[in-house]
Amino acid sequence: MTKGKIMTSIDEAIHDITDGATIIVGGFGLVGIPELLIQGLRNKGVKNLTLVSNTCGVDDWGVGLLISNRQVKKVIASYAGENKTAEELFFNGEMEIELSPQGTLIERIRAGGAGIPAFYTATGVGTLVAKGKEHKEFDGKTYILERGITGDFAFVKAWKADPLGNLVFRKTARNFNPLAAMAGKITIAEVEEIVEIGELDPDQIHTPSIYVQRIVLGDSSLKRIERRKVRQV
Amino acid sequence: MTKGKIMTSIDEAIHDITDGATIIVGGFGLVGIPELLIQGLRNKGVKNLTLVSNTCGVDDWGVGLLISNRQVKKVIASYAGENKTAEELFFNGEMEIELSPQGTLIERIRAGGAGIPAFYTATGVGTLVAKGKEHKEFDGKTYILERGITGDFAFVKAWKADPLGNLVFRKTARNFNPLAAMAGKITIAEVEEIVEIGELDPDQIHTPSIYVQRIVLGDSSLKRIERRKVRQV
Amino acid sequence: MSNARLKIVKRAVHEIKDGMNVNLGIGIPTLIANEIPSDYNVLLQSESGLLGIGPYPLEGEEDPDLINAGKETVTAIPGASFFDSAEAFAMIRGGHLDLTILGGMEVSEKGDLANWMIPGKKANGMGGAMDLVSGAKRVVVVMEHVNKKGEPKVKKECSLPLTGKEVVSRLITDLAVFDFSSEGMILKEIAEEVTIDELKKKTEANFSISPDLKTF
Amino acid sequence: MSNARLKIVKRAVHEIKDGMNVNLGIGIPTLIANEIPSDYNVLLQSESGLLGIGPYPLEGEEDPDLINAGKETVTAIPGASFFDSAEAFAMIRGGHLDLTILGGMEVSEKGDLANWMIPGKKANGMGGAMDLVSGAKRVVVVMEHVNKKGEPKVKKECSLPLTGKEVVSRLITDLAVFDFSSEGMILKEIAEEVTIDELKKKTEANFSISPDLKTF
Repeated sequence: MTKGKIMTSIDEAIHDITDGATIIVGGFGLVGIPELLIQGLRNKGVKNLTLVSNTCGVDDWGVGLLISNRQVKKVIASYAGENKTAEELFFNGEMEIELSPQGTLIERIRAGGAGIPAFYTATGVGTLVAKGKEHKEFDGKTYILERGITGDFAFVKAWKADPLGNLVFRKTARNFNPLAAMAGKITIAEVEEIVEIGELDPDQIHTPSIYVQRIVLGDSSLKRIERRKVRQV
Repeated sequence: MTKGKIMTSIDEAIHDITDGATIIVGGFGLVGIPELLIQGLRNKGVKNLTLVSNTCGVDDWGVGLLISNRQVKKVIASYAGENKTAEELFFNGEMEIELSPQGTLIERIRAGGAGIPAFYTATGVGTLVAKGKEHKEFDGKTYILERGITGDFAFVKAWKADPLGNLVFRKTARNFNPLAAMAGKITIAEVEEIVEIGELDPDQIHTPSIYVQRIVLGDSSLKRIERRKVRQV
Repeated sequence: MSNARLKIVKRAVHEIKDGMNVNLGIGIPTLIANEIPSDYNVLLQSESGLLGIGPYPLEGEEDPDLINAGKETVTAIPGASFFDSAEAFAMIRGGHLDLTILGGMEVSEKGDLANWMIPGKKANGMGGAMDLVSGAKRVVVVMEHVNKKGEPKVKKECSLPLTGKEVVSRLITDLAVFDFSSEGMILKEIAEEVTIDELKKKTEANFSISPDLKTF
Repeated sequence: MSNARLKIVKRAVHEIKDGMNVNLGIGIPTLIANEIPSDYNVLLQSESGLLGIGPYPLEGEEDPDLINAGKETVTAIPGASFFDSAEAFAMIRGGHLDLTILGGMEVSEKGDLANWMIPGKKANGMGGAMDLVSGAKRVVVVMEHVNKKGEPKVKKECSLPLTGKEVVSRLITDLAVFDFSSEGMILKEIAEEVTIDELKKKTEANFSISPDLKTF
């Protein structure tokens, strides 16, 4: 197989991440998270990270691993509810949490990736979220200005990739990942399977290769389930 | 087959379009245009339309049909170069053309569909496009404010649909279509093939059904080629 | 399910009409899904990137890549679609959802909603709730009329941080159904077993009574 | 192809490095594609929604759904991807293209570019050109040094409406290669057969001469 953007290990994929980096991480709760990249970063031990992530994960999984290990200075997230360590560090003043409504957060990430520095939204008008933000009326309705977000790195989790970096996601594991991929200066994709160039249908690629700088095979991920629910037959 | 959102004819699909309507039309040049819907609208004869379209088509095809037939009050487009009638009407003052850079135009359509009233972009700063628009600095760079666009109707052309309105596009015929679909209050899809509910892979749907209000089978489209180029063996 | 919750769920399901695209919030709203008439074509949307949520999976058929907004394992119905989060919220923010039904902690007489934060108690976060209340065509809130201490949750002003200002179209509690408009809060329906006096005692907010008041 | 155009194309192809994602404008830039070394992994992007443009199709294999930004029938190489126009321009505006090579009508000594409009003559339109010049990491303009009347197209100020202000990184003509920076316009390379005096006569813009001036 062509080597293309394929890295030989997680360590190689994250070798140049240093203290103070901003990292945008894909995932929704524990679904579609780049779990091996997160673990690699935990082992690497770099500190003072700013994470942009939908949630804070849980105490011992997802980005929660980095938070529990005191590697994180600030999290920009829409939800921190399932992680007690994150709450503790926040209330102790050891870690900053910037809460952004989920739709605003993902649009800020897309905007960053798409070269849009700021946009207006009605979400959050009249709430704590609007504090200190510019307000503007359009057609008689009030909106607030929200800023685009880019990252030094983006960690994404995909189902399939080719060596060029084209990505395909699976079901609701897609979530933040294609947008995170757009917004990282260096985007690293942890993928379940790498296929030959030309095997992916070009009409069915979710993330075009231009957004992806590195690929690493992550076929040993656990895919932990956060809330198992079943129905009776 | 479930009827779902399937209309029995082009005429039924466009029955409630009246004089003065704003219509967003998918397509890139003549590729991926909803040609039967456009012809239907030409035959219907409604007037004073505002069209939002990447180009003005050519004199006798695409949205050019509506322009030549004097049904159009205003076009918002990024390019009017292949249509002599459009140029004539513009220079005579019979039709207004608002030129918007292509990337700005499609982002304005997406913004309209996504509930974003306005966004900032660097595209057009220092040019005619920036005239009269709000300028703002972010991180030392100047941007201009551009407004979202919505339409009373959107005309889109898709390859496959199911009766719920899920759409799949083909190759570069995708272009403006998925965004136009988001921005129409009533979105009408002209499609080459209608398949049963459940036949489309849910991971591979380009336009989710929520954006589509009507579907009409258009398997008699001509797909005219604007610039046929071939290579020698 | 408590009787109060059951009453709310049974009433709230009537908000859902055939053909609608609907987002049901976490908690009581999620329970409404089971009550939707089986001959309705209703598509349930999830912020996790799914239009067309199906029932919970059978034991052993859970897919770790397939969840709802509450991160519970679910299934997808035929005709469902998956999409990324920017698309999920383009649908929400762009006004494409016919209806969202959300839980509440407090609702004010002006239609303000508080349902995401108790200051000093938990970090939590608003998730997609602020987007839903400002974007959906119609916002229905479902909650128990009073809290565990018996105190009113329908108030003159919310004491908790807001999720949205003047965003609630309709409030459904175990005791009453209220609508909100520029003219204020109107009692549209009252629970069979409740008197208006009793309702007023349990409601801090001021409300007028609809001339065609119904029971439920 | 004229000799002037051929000279421009042969020089301009050296701007393209292995591994790059590149957008080539309509006209002369499109001709550069044929000159890219075959062992390079270069992906050509098109505003029509394609990353990985291939050669023109064989006769009879034209696909009406597969075009480049100039609306010419093309093919897609293995590893290509198709996407919608918002994504095509997210790539462009978001700075993901390593390089764009565009044709020009006029370039000013500050790096302004005019290439989309002749007032009063045609309605035309800027298409994607304004997005490309403000978004791509590097903007190279290729054009003949003088117009058909022999008048300079490299000017102190553009007389035509701008496509972008201070956006050109490098200008390649049949006579010279110039770079643009805050210090002004610098002559980097000069065509073998041309003297500096001759070049100055054919150039309205002021430029300095690089200490390591090369010929091409």
